[in-house]
Amino acid sequence: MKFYEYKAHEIFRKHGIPVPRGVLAASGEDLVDPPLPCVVKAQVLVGGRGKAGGIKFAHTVEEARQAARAILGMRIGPYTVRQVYAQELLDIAQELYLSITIDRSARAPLLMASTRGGVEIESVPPEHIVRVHIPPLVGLQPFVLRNLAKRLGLPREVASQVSDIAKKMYALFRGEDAEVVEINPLAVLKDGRVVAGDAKLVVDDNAEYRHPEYAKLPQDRTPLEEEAHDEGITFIQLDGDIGAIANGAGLTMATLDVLNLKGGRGGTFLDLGGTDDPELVKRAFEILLKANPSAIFLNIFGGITKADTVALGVTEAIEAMGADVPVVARIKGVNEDKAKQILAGAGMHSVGTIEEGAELAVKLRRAA
Amino acid sequence: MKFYEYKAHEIFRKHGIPVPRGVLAASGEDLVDPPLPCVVKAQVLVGGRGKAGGIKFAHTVEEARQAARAILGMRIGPYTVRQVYAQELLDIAQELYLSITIDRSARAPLLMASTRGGVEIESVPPEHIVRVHIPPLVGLQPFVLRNLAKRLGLPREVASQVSDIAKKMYALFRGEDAEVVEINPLAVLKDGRVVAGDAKLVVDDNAEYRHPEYAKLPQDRTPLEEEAHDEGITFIQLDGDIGAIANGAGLTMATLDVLNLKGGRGGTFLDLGGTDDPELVKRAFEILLKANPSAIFLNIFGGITKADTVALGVTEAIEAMGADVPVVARIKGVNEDKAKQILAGAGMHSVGTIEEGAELAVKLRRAA
Amino acid sequence: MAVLLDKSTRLMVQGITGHQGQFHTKAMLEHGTNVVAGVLPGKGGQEVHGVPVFDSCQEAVDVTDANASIMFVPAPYAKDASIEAVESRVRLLVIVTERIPFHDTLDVVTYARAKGVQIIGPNCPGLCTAGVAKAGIMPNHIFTPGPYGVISRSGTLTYEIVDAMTKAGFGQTTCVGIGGDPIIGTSMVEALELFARDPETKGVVLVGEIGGTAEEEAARFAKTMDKPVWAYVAGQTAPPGKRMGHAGAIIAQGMGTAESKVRAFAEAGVPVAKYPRDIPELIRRG
Amino acid sequence: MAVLLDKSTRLMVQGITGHQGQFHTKAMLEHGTNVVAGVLPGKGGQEVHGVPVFDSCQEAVDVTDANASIMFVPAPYAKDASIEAVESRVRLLVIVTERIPFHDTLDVVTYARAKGVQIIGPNCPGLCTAGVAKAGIMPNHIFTPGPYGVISRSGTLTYEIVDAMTKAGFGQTTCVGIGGDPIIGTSMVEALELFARDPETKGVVLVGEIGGTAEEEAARFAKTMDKPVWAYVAGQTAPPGKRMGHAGAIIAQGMGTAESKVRAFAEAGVPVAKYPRDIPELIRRG
Repeated sequence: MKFYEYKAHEIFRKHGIPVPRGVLAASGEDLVDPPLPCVVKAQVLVGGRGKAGGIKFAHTVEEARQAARAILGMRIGPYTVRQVYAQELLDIAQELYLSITIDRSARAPLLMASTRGGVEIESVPPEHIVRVHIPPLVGLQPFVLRNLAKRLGLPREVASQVSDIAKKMYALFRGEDAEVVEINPLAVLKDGRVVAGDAKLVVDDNAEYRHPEYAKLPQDRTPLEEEAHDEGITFIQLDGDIGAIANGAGLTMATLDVLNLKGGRGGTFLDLGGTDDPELVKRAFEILLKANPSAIFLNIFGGITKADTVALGVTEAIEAMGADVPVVARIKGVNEDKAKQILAGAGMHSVGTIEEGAELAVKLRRAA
Repeated sequence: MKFYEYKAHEIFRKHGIPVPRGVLAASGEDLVDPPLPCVVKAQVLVGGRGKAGGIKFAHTVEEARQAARAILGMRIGPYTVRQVYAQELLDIAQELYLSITIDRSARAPLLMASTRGGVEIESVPPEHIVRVHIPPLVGLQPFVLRNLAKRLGLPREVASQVSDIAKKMYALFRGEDAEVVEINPLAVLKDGRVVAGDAKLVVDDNAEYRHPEYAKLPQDRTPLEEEAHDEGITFIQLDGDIGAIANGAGLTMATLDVLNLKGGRGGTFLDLGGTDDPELVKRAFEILLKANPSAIFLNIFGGITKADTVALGVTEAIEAMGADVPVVARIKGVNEDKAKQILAGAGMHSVGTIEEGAELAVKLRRAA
Repeated sequence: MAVLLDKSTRLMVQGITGHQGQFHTKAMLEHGTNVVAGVLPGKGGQEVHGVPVFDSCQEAVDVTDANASIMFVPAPYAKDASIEAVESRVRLLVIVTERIPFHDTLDVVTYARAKGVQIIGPNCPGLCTAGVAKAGIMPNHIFTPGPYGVISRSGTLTYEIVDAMTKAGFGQTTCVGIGGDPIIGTSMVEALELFARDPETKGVVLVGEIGGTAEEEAARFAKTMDKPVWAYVAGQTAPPGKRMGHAGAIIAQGMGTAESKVRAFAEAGVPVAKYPRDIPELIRRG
Repeated sequence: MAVLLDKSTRLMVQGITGHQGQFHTKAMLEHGTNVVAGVLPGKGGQEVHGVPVFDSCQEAVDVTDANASIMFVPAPYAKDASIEAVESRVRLLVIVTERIPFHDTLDVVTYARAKGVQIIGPNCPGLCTAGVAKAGIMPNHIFTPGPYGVISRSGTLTYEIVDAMTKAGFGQTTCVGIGGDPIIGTSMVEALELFARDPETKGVVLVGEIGGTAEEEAARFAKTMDKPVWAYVAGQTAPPGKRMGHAGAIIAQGMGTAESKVRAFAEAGVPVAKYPRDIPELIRRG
């Protein structure tokens, strides 16, 4: 789960991490009493706001309102800006970087920091990034902060504030089931205070059940993805036109790869997982059809999944929607032959391998 | 650190564990408004209060005061009763047992429970005691409580209260640096509530620095032991008459063993540890002399410890106190010869082995 | 011999009375697995396909001497059930459950290491030592005994590849589904180390995917092995920033791309299949 | 060979600039130990007896390839320093510090196991492989190389016994001071297992004391060994309920008595010395 900046700030504040004052607005008029001077920022879930013109400065209420009006309604990436956040302009002396993520190989949280904040961390040379692991289960020990402070080489007063913020970030990381907590820039102000200039937070989707308050927050999903998510279906919309549906994440990825390698362009990642519930298969297909694919390639390698039940769901969905999209199916597994019959009865094409299926789907796709 | 019952109750209460209402009193008159009916209990740090007459029942304020007067001033073991605790009498349907201690071999906290509470747990047959470890670092998981409940075979309503209490006990065990948390009996009342009928708490002495509020509480130490404790000297008074002083816990124990095997009776366990600070040695000896030993056996096997510095402290203390107790010394280590000279100069006996020293100390001891 | 799973494995099934648990218990028994116990709190005393069910892992182990466990327990209860298994002194724990919060997995994996318990998964199809025993959910019929190990981050894609191997006559020692989550108990390189030491295994097939650096680490290790390794990497055409079904399958901050993995394999002399079913052809070439 | 400590040990000293740290660094160097680094936050760049001091364990290990550490750090900071050592990837950590809260030790010991780090102590005199290397505080002069292992819960009492062995001509492989706390990183039986596997060690002396059941467990294991074991137990005349100096030396609830330990040794055929300096005589009898 990703969070709008203002929401991330709110959660940071809850954990005692200093963030600038700010107000949220859905219209210029909403900005009655913004902190001044301020920076008015588009609230979108993608990066690159600055370049797109989604960040503006204001010294008066009227300027702030103008900025808000200019930004609201703007398109940034796939999103239309619906809200802006007017945030106290900080008087920054130095920009640092601080984050906690997960290091898969080390199986431990990773604390990263740099005195070269304010830019994308990927663009900072590795020798200017301090990386220290946080021991799992025992948690953040003083030595981690000691090493961080020493290697950053910050003055004592700044270092102690950074340590305090790092400690609170780790509490947030654990307490909120975060995948990423990032402050960039972590601003050292001219008056000596250290404040989170920006706040990035990504929470583990799998921990949604522990944070029902987050479940309702808007995510960077397309409307169709949102619909699928609500039904518990793993569905991602991609740039291409051929609908790919398979069972299992790896096989779905491989199916898309083969489609693309055969000259097609995969337009959906739809993973049925282990399900053969005909109702769910039907719903998944309905969502897929709404994406208006030029062809559909269904690739099932069944373990438990019953191929015939899947086939039934598919044919029912196509029939119910009255869709005339070409469907190529490659089904292996339980009741394979029965599935082929059902599909053939509905005018669909059965093939033996992924490659054949991909080739046929590419060949049969309708013109856009 | 051990705790008087009333103090343990207070700490249990802090952690949300249900305990009976009660009031503390240092005189009969103090008992203005005791819960009624009540049980008036001597506050001492040893077991066996009941047998000694230190527990009495009362149905009226006057009875409670009489009970208090009868108990106050009583001697129980080495202690004079200075306070009583008048505690709400519980209407008990069943007595359970619940404790958390540390299992050295398993290197894990051990949760023990029994449906045969109210008696010393050592007297309960092992097959009636449920033992479940609590995984360190990850802490008390639901399965531990599930297994506990199942194996105790309690009705659901009781089981859920016991589980809740066990959870809070573990929080107390960790949070208070406890060695032992024990509730015996854990009382199932006739009205269905589960309440800690008694509360035993022992906190790790080594964690005193984390709990300065406990450091001031009275402990089961003799006045001399208390004096030594305040100076950071490891000193235990025993039943015998010969003062044993050595460096290192194991060697001090062995020294006492040899004294006892040679027909003597060790009267003190005084461990100098690694110190050779002459001031501290002198203070240790002064405390030892206050115990009025019939002879003193000093046994030092020096690693870092400087034997001559120790000898100097010893002779100074003896001189300052004007004591004429026979001192037998066996010193190995740094500056051994110099130490012997110093001791000989002060009329003390030097020997080569523990056995020789012990024999000589037994021979030279003054009549009691 | 094979790895992790053999005739001496005495398997316990946590969550045996559920739909998945029952189904796979039957399938594992059919594969010849010595399934000795099932666990589900409150269902002690029942039987599932002749396997006795216990209320707790400890009871199951005490009575049946189970030394391994496979877990079908919903994600919110998975941490509890995993620690319970670890404490019951099994040596191996296969966690099939998907969608476990990774902070929970982190705790479980760390604690299991402290107790010397090997964890496979979570979010994995488990283990199969062909024709000997299965602690997993793969279809039995795709396996045939032979000298090749398989390590995979994926489920059905592995079936696809194992099926192709079997049809081409390349049988398997053990197939290890390590799982698709960012934090897993046994990494690709750790599984590869096991195969490197296994005298029965003559070569290893790696089924990787985008996300993380597991393939790069495995490639570095493969270079030091005296057995051939072949690989397939799923997600070669996946767009960055999208989580492709598996929690671990994401290209983030330029990390975890298929190109990086394919390059690492190339540098280590590990042939990479273009299509999944090309793996047998690569093995044939040696 | 010996156990735990040999010529390949590259030792780091945590808390090297303190009084104890400096003194014992010198003594360890004099014993031939390869002391490669010291650590004390804020003192990086200094030297102690020619040993370079670093601000953190990680720096020390990165620069010097230290693979073991000995810790002289006050109890309130011991957990932090121990976890720091474990994270720095040393394989062995000797904790000399006494009076560490046992809840801290429990965390440290559990985490160290997860990371595969062997902990000796806390509250222990450390290790000495006679004439080869020392990671401890025992006096150098009492040791002489020979074929006998020593395991002890005590400090000075061990010196007493090792001294007697040396004087009687019974030299030592390694002396392992496991420590006097209730929770320790390496138990008596675990140390005994190491000696059982060490080809250079021909017999083992155990120095036990009252409290706990370490001696009983060691006795049971000794029965399975094909090397002789001899024992001494301190506290044979100690009264119950009193904590005899060591945090772990207490007879509580009838547990941990000297009688129980002596009986266990007798049952295992392990001769028990009446007086500490009787150990050489027992060895002589074989």
